[in-house]
Amino acid sequence: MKFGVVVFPGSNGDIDAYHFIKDVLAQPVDHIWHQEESVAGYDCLILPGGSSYGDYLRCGAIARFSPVMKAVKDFALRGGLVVGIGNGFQILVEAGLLPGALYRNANLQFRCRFTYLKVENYHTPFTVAIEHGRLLKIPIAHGEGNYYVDEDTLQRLKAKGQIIFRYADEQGEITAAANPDGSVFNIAGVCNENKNVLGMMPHPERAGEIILGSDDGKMIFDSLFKHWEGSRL
Amino acid sequence: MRPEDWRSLGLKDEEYQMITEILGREPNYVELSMYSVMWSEHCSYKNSKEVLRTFPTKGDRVLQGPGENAGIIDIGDGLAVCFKIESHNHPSAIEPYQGAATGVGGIIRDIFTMGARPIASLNSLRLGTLDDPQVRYIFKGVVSGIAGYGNAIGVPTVGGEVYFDSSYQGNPLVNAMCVGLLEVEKIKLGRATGKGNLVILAGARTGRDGIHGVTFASEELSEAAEEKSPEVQAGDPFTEKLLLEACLELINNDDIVGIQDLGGAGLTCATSEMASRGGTGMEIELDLVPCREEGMAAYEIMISESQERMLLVVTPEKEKKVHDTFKRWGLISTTIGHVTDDGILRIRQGGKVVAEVPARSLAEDAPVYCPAYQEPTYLKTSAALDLQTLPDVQDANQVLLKLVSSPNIASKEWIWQQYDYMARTSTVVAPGADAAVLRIRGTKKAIALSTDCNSRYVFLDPYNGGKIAVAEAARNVVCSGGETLAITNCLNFGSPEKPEIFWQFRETVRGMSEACSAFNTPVTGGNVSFYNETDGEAIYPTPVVGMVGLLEDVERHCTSAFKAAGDVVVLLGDTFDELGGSEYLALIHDKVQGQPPAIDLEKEKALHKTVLAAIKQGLINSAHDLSEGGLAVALAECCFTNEIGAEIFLSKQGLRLDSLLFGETQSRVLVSVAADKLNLLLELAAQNLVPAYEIGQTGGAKLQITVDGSLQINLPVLELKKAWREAIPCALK
Amino acid sequence: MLIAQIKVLLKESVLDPQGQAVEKALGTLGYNNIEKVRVGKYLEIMLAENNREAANKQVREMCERLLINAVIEDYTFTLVEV
Amino acid sequence: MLIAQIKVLLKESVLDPQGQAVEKALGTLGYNNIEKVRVGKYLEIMLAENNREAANKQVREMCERLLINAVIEDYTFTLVEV
Ligand SMILES: Nc1ncnc2c1ncn2[C@@H]1O[C@H](COP(=O)(O)OP(=O)(O)O)[C@@H](O)[C@H]1O
Ligand SMILES: [Mg+2]
Repeated sequence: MKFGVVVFPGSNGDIDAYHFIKDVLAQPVDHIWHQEESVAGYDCLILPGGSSYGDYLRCGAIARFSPVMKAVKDFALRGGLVVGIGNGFQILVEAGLLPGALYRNANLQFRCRFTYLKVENYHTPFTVAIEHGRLLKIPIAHGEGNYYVDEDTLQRLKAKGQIIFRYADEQGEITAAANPDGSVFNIAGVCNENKNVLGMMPHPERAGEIILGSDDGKMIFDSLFKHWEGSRL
Repeated sequence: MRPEDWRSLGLKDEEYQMITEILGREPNYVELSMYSVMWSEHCSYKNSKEVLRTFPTKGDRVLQGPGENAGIIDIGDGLAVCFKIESHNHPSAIEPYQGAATGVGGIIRDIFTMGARPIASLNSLRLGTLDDPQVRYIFKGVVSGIAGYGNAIGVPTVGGEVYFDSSYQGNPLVNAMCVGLLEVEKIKLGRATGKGNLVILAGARTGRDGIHGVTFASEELSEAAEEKSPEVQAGDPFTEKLLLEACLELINNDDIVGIQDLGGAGLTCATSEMASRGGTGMEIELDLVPCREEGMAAYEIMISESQERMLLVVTPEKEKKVHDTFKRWGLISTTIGHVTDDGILRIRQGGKVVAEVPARSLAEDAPVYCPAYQEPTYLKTSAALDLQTLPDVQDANQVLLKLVSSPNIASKEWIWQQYDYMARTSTVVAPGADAAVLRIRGTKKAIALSTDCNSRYVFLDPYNGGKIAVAEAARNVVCSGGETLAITNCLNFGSPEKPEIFWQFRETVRGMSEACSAFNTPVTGGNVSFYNETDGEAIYPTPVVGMVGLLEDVERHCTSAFKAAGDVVVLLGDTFDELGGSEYLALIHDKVQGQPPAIDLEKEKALHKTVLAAIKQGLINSAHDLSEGGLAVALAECCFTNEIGAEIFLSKQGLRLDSLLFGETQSRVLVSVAADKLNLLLELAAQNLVPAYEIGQTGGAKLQITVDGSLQINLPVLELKKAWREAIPCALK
Repeated sequence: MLIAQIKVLLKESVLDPQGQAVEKALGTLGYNNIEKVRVGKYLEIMLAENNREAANKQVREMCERLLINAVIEDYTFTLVEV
Repeated sequence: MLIAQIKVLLKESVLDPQGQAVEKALGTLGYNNIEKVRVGKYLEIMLAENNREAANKQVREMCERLLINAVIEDYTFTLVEV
């Protein structure tokens, strides 16, 4: 499965995503410069974490106008798999590829720590290989991950199974204390209606090896492989 | 020129005389400004140079010692680690967020200037006490500034330290350390060589930042200066990230001859230092410098401290490629001059030469002073501590709870959870441990990093305190499984013009040097910050040590947390009646007095050897050094992470109870070991002549400490942990 | 030349944690007549444009395309001549 | 009741990286008449106070004590009745 990691000016999670795919998942991967106008040849695009355009104005607000984003949009609309992580999620939201908005953490501070994610929908390309009931231990590192949708949109997201991950405590309970940033409904990750575009604030690429504290992030990619193999049959 | 002119720029009469001798004429205002910044203490180290020379700086692994932008040590496999610490104290006092942020940005530039990719940051903070709202404001601002810059640029902040003491009430310390990784062959130096090579300025535009600062309160200018209030530097991590990538790309492709960042003293410093190191001169055309504001005077452009700028020397053939690279990264770069062979720094503006001085005279020929020194009188009274008059502990539980809630000992999670310490996915041991451990991708190796300094000890005994600062940093690295390699340091003191302060300075350096020699950890660079005073009252002398260690095998790293119930707890090292300068004495008895604990460097080395061998051989499950709060606090800290208690049995053996539980005797480490490996550990300790005491067992939900048959401490781990974790957040509410 | 002065606030329906924090801090400082605080963004954009109508249209467009996120933010602006 | 509308900007001489980034972005979007962009903060503070003079004094005091850092920021405000 061939991955492309998009590099925006200021991106820094691109290095981690690249390393994770290449060395941990042992899959082919390229960096894609933000000025590229084509993303042809890739099976999955990663929009990485970390401060595109310095997070100025609003996180993701400026990056979404990069030339590459038109190609990303077309790719997504044609059903291509796209994963936005952290800043990548913010870019997808700003670009309108995912619903809602992400703004300042309710505690007004940047937060870096492990979180526990409850999977809400196992029938997506990002979750099919995850054992039911299994919590994923994956870290966050963001200052603006407070996910907002209005009540109507929330109901629609629920109805359509677009909520993918929610912040839980270590026992799997969805609690206010487990919510690191104030996100509505403890939402940590959502996908589009078509289920081919995922945005999540936690960083699966940082949870790829036990020596880093967890390798649960691999399960999301195992799902992608399973889905992709299936779709090729 | 009138005396007011140079005096208001901070130059002494004899210094002005020296300048006229160097030039063979009177300097003009631009030249005078350039000398004033380059000959300031900050740039020239004129008061500290002689003393700093006594640091050991050589070693098998040292690839670059003091003198360049940062030190470099060899870690094998063709790789090297580049590191340095620097202060940003005064800017952080005025504007905590931007002051701290630009401190981080500045030290990151020092690292990539050398061709290294920054891989980790640490910070060492000293603040007044948290009951003061101004201190809380500064603390919050400084932490978010460090986070704001470091997180955005993607360099993980993996460790540091913070102490709160009223000695820092009006003069906080913000020291930032950065560590980079590079291939040995790719080391770049800040040298301008090759007549006819071009000088390129890249990055941010030049503004009036940092001009109307302390050195620039000239009398005639003061009216104008009042209208333009003093300019604070603001950081732009986005531009720095682009600059970092562009410069590393150029260095990797071997496209440049020399490179240096612009920091203090801005363009004056970068041009004169590069030319001086290269034995060359430079001609610079100020009309070509991209400015942020219109009508900037020559002296303003020459001494502006605008951030996120780099100066490069390139051959004419590479000029276009270099500009193209910066352009691709969205940055401005401009050829502003060329290298000459006459040793003169010649500055032009509007078609006229506005300054013409020997480059070397700016960078190297500042006067060197040997300030007077004298043993401080306070030492006569502070040393006297009569333990007889001090009541021993009545309720050890209460004391322990109080100690773990002291902001100096309490969990620093409030700080580091705001730092992206996981970026670059190499952080194997995160903040909260004795030292941070980072794996080196592509190898089995890892590096261990720690910053340390107990300034109370240094205040009470600069010589021993200096030794202890190095020893503690080393001990922290060792407890993580790292072999100590080298240090950088930031010497924060009061005014060197006061004999008592300069005595502190000399004694501290003497102690540090001895320790560095003993541990074979040379000093590869550092920074001196003098004049840390408010209303004539100096801070505690604070020599922050940044230690770098190496682990050959990342899998063999160690942390302080108890790992399993049923392990044997062993205390390595002897305990004495040493309460002087302790946190216990300050917190419970409100005294900063006495002799700090003694330190025997040979014993310390034997301890390091033992702990390292035990970790390498896989004998022990945890290791934690004893520092503030002594044995009881160290035990509690070992319990927290995995919420595993311990049952401990001690014997006073003639000691006071408070010394036994809370004294801060040096050269002690607490380890836990599986029962079947206990004998091996004890043998190892015996071989190295390190005293080892089996003091109890891990397990249960409580920390219980029995002393000579009487249960002195009996507290649920969760209760202790809660007090420890919530202390700083509560103090900030 | 016209300067667009743009004020951006979170929508009433979106929780404003910064506003709340400032409100609390002002209370702590002893100001007890604070009913509500909202914290947002302020932008000044200098335009080489003298036609107010054209400028009006342009500023609205820039806001909607880039400067604000309509899911969570509202904005108002005024044009000032310089 | 009065609402204080407070506009905060970085001083002219202090680097405004956000303003620069937005300026550049607007250029990329094709707006070529943008001379300068500055990005700052906007606060609305609702006061249970009807005396304009008292409110004026209070707002100025709050700005200087808490809301802005005079070393790098400038502010202006207006009071609006509600
Ligand atoms: N300012 C800071 N920034 C980052 N980490 C910090 C800071 N202060 C303390 N820490 C982290 O908290 C932990 C405990 O610090 P400290 O009590 O100073 O440890 P020690 O006594 O072992 O040196 C360390 O891992 C340290 O890195
Ligand atoms: Mg320690």
